Amino acid sequence: ASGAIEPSGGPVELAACDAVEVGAVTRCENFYDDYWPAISEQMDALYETAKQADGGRLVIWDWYELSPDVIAEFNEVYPDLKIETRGLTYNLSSAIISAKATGSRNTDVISGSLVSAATMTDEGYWADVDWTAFGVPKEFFTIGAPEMLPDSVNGSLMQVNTDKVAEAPATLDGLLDPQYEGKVSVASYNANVFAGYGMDKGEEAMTGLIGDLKSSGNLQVLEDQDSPLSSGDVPIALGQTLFNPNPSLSVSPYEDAGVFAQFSGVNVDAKNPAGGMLWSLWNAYNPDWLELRMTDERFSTTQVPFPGLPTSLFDSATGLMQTNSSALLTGLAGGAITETVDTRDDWIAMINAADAALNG
Amino acid sequence: MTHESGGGRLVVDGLEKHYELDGAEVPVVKGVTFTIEPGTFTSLLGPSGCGKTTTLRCVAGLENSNGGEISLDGNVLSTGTRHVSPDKRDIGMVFQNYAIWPHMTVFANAVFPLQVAAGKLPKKEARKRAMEALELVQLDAYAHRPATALSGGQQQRLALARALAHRPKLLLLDEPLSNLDAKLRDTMRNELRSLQQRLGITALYVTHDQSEALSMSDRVAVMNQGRIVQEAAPRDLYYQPADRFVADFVGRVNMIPAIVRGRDGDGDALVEAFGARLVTPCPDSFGTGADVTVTFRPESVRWHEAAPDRPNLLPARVVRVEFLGEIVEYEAEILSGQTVVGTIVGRGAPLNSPSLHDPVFIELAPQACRVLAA
Amino acid sequence: MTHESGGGRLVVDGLEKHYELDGAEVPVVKGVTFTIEPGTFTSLLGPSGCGKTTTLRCVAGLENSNGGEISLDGNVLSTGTRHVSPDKRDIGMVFQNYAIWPHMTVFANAVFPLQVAAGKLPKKEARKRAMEALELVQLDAYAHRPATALSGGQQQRLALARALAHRPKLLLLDEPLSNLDAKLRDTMRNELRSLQQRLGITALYVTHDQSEALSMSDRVAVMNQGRIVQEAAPRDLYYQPADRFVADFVGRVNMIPAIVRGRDGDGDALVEAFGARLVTPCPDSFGTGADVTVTFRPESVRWHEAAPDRPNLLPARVVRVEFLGEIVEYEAEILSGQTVVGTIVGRGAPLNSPSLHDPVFIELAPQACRVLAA
Amino acid sequence: MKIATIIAGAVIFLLLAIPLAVQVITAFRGPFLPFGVSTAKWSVENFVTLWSLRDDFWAVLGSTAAFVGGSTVLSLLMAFGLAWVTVRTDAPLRRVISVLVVVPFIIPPIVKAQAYLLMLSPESGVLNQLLRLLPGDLVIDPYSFVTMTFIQALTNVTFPYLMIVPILTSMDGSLEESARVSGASWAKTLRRVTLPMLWPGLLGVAVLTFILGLGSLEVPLLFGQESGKSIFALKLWNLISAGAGELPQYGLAAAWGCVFLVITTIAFVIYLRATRNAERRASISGKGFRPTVMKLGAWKIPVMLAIAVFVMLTAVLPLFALFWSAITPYPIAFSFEALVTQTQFGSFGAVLADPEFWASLGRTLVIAGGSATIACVAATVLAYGIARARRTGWTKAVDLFASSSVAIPAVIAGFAMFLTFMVINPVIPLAGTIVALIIAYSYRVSIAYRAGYSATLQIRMELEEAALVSGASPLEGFRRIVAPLLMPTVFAVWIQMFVLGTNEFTLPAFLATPESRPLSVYMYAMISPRSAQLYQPDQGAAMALIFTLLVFAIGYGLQWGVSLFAIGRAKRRNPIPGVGTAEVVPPADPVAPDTRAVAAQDLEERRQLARR
Ligand SMILES: Nc1ncnc2c1ncn2[C@@H]1O[C@H](COP(=O)(O)OP(=O)(O)OP(=O)(O)O)[C@@H](O)[C@H]1O
Ligand SMILES: Nc1ncnc2c1ncn2[C@@H]1O[C@H](COP(=O)(O)OP(=O)(O)OP(=O)(O)O)[C@@H](O)[C@H]1O
Ligand SMILES: [Mg+2]
Ligand SMILES: [Mg+2]
Repeated sequence: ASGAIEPSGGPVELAACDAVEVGAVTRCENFYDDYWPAISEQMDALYETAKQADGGRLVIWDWYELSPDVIAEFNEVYPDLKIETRGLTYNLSSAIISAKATGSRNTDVISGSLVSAATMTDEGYWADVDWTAFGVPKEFFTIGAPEMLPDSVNGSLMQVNTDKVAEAPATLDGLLDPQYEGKVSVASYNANVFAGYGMDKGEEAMTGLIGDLKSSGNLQVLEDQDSPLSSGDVPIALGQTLFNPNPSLSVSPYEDAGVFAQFSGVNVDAKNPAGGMLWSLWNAYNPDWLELRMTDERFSTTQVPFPGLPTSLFDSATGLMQTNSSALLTGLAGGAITETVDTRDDWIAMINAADAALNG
Repeated sequence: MTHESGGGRLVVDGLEKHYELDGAEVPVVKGVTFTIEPGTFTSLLGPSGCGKTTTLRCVAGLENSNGGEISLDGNVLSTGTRHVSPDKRDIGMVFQNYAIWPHMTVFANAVFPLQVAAGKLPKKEARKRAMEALELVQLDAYAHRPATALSGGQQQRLALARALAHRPKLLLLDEPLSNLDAKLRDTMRNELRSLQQRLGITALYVTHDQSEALSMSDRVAVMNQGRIVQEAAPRDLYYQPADRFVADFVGRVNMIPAIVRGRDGDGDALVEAFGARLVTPCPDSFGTGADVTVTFRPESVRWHEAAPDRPNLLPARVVRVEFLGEIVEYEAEILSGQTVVGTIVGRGAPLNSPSLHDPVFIELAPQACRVLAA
Repeated sequence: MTHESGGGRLVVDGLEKHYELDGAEVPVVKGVTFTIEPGTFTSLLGPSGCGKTTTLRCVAGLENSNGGEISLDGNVLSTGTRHVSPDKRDIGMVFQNYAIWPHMTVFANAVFPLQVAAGKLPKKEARKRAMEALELVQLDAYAHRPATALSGGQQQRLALARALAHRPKLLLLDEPLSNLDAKLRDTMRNELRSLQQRLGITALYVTHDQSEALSMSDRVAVMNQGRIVQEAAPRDLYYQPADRFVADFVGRVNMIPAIVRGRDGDGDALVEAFGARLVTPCPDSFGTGADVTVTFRPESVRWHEAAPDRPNLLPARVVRVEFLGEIVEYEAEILSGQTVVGTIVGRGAPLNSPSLHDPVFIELAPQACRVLAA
Repeated sequence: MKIATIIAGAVIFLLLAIPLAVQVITAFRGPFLPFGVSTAKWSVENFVTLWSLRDDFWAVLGSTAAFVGGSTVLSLLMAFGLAWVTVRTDAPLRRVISVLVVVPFIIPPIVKAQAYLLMLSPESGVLNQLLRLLPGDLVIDPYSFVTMTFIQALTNVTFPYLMIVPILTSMDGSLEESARVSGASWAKTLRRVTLPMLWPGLLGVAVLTFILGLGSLEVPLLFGQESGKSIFALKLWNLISAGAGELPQYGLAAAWGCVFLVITTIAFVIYLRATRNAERRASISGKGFRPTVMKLGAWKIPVMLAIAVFVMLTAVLPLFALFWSAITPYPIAFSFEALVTQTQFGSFGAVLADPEFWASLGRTLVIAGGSATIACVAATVLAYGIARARRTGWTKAVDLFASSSVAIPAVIAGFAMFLTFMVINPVIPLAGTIVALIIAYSYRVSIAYRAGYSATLQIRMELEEAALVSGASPLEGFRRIVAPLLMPTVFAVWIQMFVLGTNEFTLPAFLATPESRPLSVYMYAMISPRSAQLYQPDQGAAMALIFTLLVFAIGYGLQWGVSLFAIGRAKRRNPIPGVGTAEVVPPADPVAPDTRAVAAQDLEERRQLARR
């Protein structure tokens, strides 16, 4: 229904992409020079529409709650939109479907990876938006679908407390080494750190590995991996996030780690579709915002901006983001396995198999 | 002090009350009828469970009767079907366990009935009357104490003041003294009675203590199993009990089963009890051969070492002698094996009492005996 | 039945007990000394709060005394510092509120002391003895009921059976009858006393009811404010009270303040009370001019319409007449404004009693008076 | 009066019946939400699925029984011991102990669990560091089933403690004394008389503690990812957290919930039986009642030592772990070196400067206060009506129903409420609002109902009847006599529910949004790495400490204020002209055992008074 939003002044004429392949992703080094001005213009128009829709209210449900700092950054550019946020860890799809079923105000923006948003995709919740008509390079849409705007990637890394462990192994198999007994942790909901291994080596090998890791006592399933990682009690964390300013922590990619592109888009049930588009574009590509994300500790997450953006952006990273993004990009460039529309269901099956092995 | 409650005339006519117990209706009060004249003091006396409290509560309106009529000064308070609610009956009530409101001061307790009354008094007037009621029971000095800081007797007095504060026509009292200890009970008994007389209020008093009923009342109604078995002035009740139940319940009594054998010249009967022959006054309704019970009070029993030449002497053996202070009580076993209780009173009592195991003669003066149906 | 508890000799010597209250030590028992001979029945009589229960609990070992010695048959149970624990004292105790264990049957209650005793009995023997104890109090037929299904009197009997089951040397009783109603109290009093005599057990009985103490005891110790003020046989206590407190507490008494004015030929004193002159026996210790109190019991007061030619006559006016059944009680106001209470007893009582407001003469027979320190 | 009773009854009915009905319906409808989804239809599919998972089911039953049963037994033992020491012995510092026991009750369980986690870390945990100082190679594995059970027991001690104290206080000491003079030693008396006497009451406490344990998610969530994953609460939580590419299995979760409801209902019936028995037994204790105090003598030292260890484990060390976490910039092991070089106190200031802290604190107070008020008012009015009504089948049914929420574990209640608000949202849009939370928290109404019921029974009828014959209408009698007399109980329960409300985590975990979230959830967001950019462990810990202090102050402050007020009221009353004031003498006897129902708070209050 909301596909109705048209680019102001007709579809944008796209420039030619100065392309570099980064693993499965195509990078346009000339993005900010040749694409961004047009996108920016479209965004101004979207802002005007969004202000009128639903009284300027913009509802954003995400897997994580947006921190007030992020909202403040957005409002600095677009002050007249009032953002209402909810973090719905592992329940986002259900909340969106429930809201539609019960008729309550739904989110304007939906987001997730191909896997995590699978239900939303299957139930047809991505509004039919042609992002290329708003100036986004068509090279960005190689992994997902046209209505899904790629905004970032994340993937599985190993975090290491270097006080306790000099260096993390480069493979998951390496974790079987007796020296890591009781030293590796994973969260119960993070079975996907093994899925890449499974996609490469087969399900049996993967479940075997998980079984071995657990039975050897090397791997522990923990709800809170961060405290023991930081204090050194469990010095290696798989798939753990990186918010911890402890200088002893470092991060490294490992072989067969999956990398997952993250998308955002507009909910078919949105009350403020223009606002949804505006948010998605701003969050994914706005250079000032991304620069801040790469440098300001307050905004560091495991997610790294979409690798399709110019190298210069990634070069500007400092601190935690620098470690994190270089590890991820190294992994991606080194052939990390990435999920695509075609392989989505295999991934889902693989993750569930890993989940069963880990938690069953 | 100007406290004129004045009394009302209470008429209870054919009162019936059932309770539901395990699905069945159990009658508890069965056609109780009595009248209390204005300003008099009537006691309901009876053993535990006979329905005294239930009757009183029906009069108060705390229970709805199932039949019969209750009226006060001609105003019908209750029929089997319509009931005036308790707050509109113009009565005062004193409960067995004081029922003093523990969260209030003495004064607040006393002034409460004046504050909630339908035709509300001005604050000042209410305050004045409450203080009057407290003065009446000599609690005015304690007005500002928390009510719980009173002793048992004081609490009972406060309950009385509270019941009188709104100058009701009828005062109901349910065993108000039974929770007090002996000395205090005596004092309160006197206080209560003189207060009632002073105010001229009509009082209905429930008790199972015969000496309380006898000493305080103008009239006593003896209840048994939901019925009134005798209603009379205290002395009549004591000396002319209507039946064995009353005789036994009101004061202590010796009872000997006997058979009427004939009459002597004075119209007194000759009865045979365990072989012995006794002379005793006897209503004409008992003919020769009738099974009767001869009753006599312990205080009218006399004992002798040797038999004097008088009628009604029973040889006996003393089996118990008990010194109770004012009274010495003894028990003597007559030939039939039954025992007779006698008391000796006064300064000389210990000297005049028999010794344990002594053979004695027990004298029952004919005029002290009373013959009742067996 | 073969139940030979037998009694022990209890010696309490200089018992002291303090309680801590708001940080301060409050003495409650202050040097109590008494001896109970084997097989006798002694009562501790005194007003509420005088320390009776505390004394008893010290004997039982439920409180640790702060001084003095307690011994039973020569075994020291307690000194101010060392205390034998209650379970090793060989005593039985009956509590005021029965303290029947509600989660057990009647039998289980009775057999408990036999099961927990140090030298454990064989099961059969314990069972036999428990049943004997229950028989003793006529509860054998109820052995398998839950203890809660007993009436008040039965519970009290069970408490007694339990206290006797292990055949202790000493039986302690703390107001065991005060929760029972009047009729039941009389019955239980007789039962208790005859049982104690039958078993020959030593008994220490705590009560604030003088008639209980007088009727049951071989000896009575009157306590006041933590001290024993008089210890004597019941009759001596009643007729020769040591002081005003005892006279007043044990039985009812009239007290008139007076001044000794001289002696007559018999050695009796002439005292002056409110202008009137009375003749009364008087200990020599009171010299002329001493302030004294003349005491006499209500039952020794006699009244006359006209003054006979006898000493000790006081003109008075009757202010109260109360019919109590067995007794008629009257109150007469003498010239001083003080009132004297008199009682009249027996069948003729109502006829022999004065009428309200009548002027009368009150006679106090000299031998009925007793002079005590003012 | 009658109308008020009916309204109160209706409120309680709505609070309890609708969520349960929604849950049962959900269990019998398709896999997702009960209404509005095209695939939903009536079926027993969820139960079939449940049956197909029966191995899993038995594992859950076994594991839950071991965990909840074990922790219940442990916490009862500890609570009984503590209550015994504070009520029935002459142990020194009893007042202090009874306050310290209450401390863990105030810390939100999720934070408490986190504190235990910090305290128990094998290397860096302060407890394990302490143990390492001792000879022997003692290290506690925080993630073992036994540790988890033990921690659950420790976190739950306060609740049974608060319930056992009045039971012990009100037991007639002469029952034990008569056993002593019958020749039974202390031990025998305890075994043969005291415990059997208290048994029904203790059974009631045990059942309530069990149900409470069944419903609490926190400890299994943090400690049980491996050893405790079959524990019911965590299982339910995982079922409604969707797997990869799937929707949460609400229907299946509801079916699970239904099965466990059957189990708790059985426990609940046991509880009702037990308390009824307890009431009957309590009724025979007569006057002359005085609590006996046991002289500890030589036992004083071991007893105090045991208590010291307990207080260390439940109050001192967890609070220290939180404090350490608050003053370090990121989680590090305690060491003196770190103490010197790493500590910073900025987190406290940051918390106090955080507007979201104040906002969620405000919401917490509103939600906890509002729900406690609703529950207490409705429950008291209904309890009064039922306790005073003639016992018929109908009143018995109402009584049973109003008591029933003690049988509903918080997880189930939270989940059922969540479903309910979703279902009614199109008509009454409450989902995610503070009102929804207030309603949800009020589901604990049965606690207040039971207390109000027994408190009403303790108020002798004569007190009301005296008001009636004094000329007061029934409503006036209730207002002026009953209400003030019930006040102490109601207030005690209110405080208890208020504190429960302030640290409630399970319910808002299902129901809250950032706009309506209470502090416990915000705090958890701060200390859980899962919450991405909100993760600030130092501030979370600081917040927990500040919050604990605050609730402690509010709870005790209110009690103190109320007792002051109660004393003051009699004194402040205007003297009546012409009447000298007689000095106030304390009553000679302790004011009857009537007042004893007023739970532990009453005791607390008297202690407050004594301290003044
Ligand atoms: N609410 C009730 N429901 C059922 N039965 C009752 C109720 N109240 C009283 N009864 C029964 O009614 C009978 C009379 O009770 P009532 O209280 O009037 O006796 P009472 O004469 O006052 O006795 P007491 O001297 O013991 O107070 C008793 O058998 C009692 O058990
Ligand atoms: N545990 C206690 N702590 C402090 N004071 C106490 C304690 N027990 C009793 N007292 C006080 O000691 C005094 C004597 O008490 P005790 O119980 O011995 O009196 P009593 O003679 O048995 O009285 P009663 O006839 O009322 O039972 C009373 O003033 C009482 O208040
Ligand atoms: Mg009665
Ligand atoms: Mg006593």
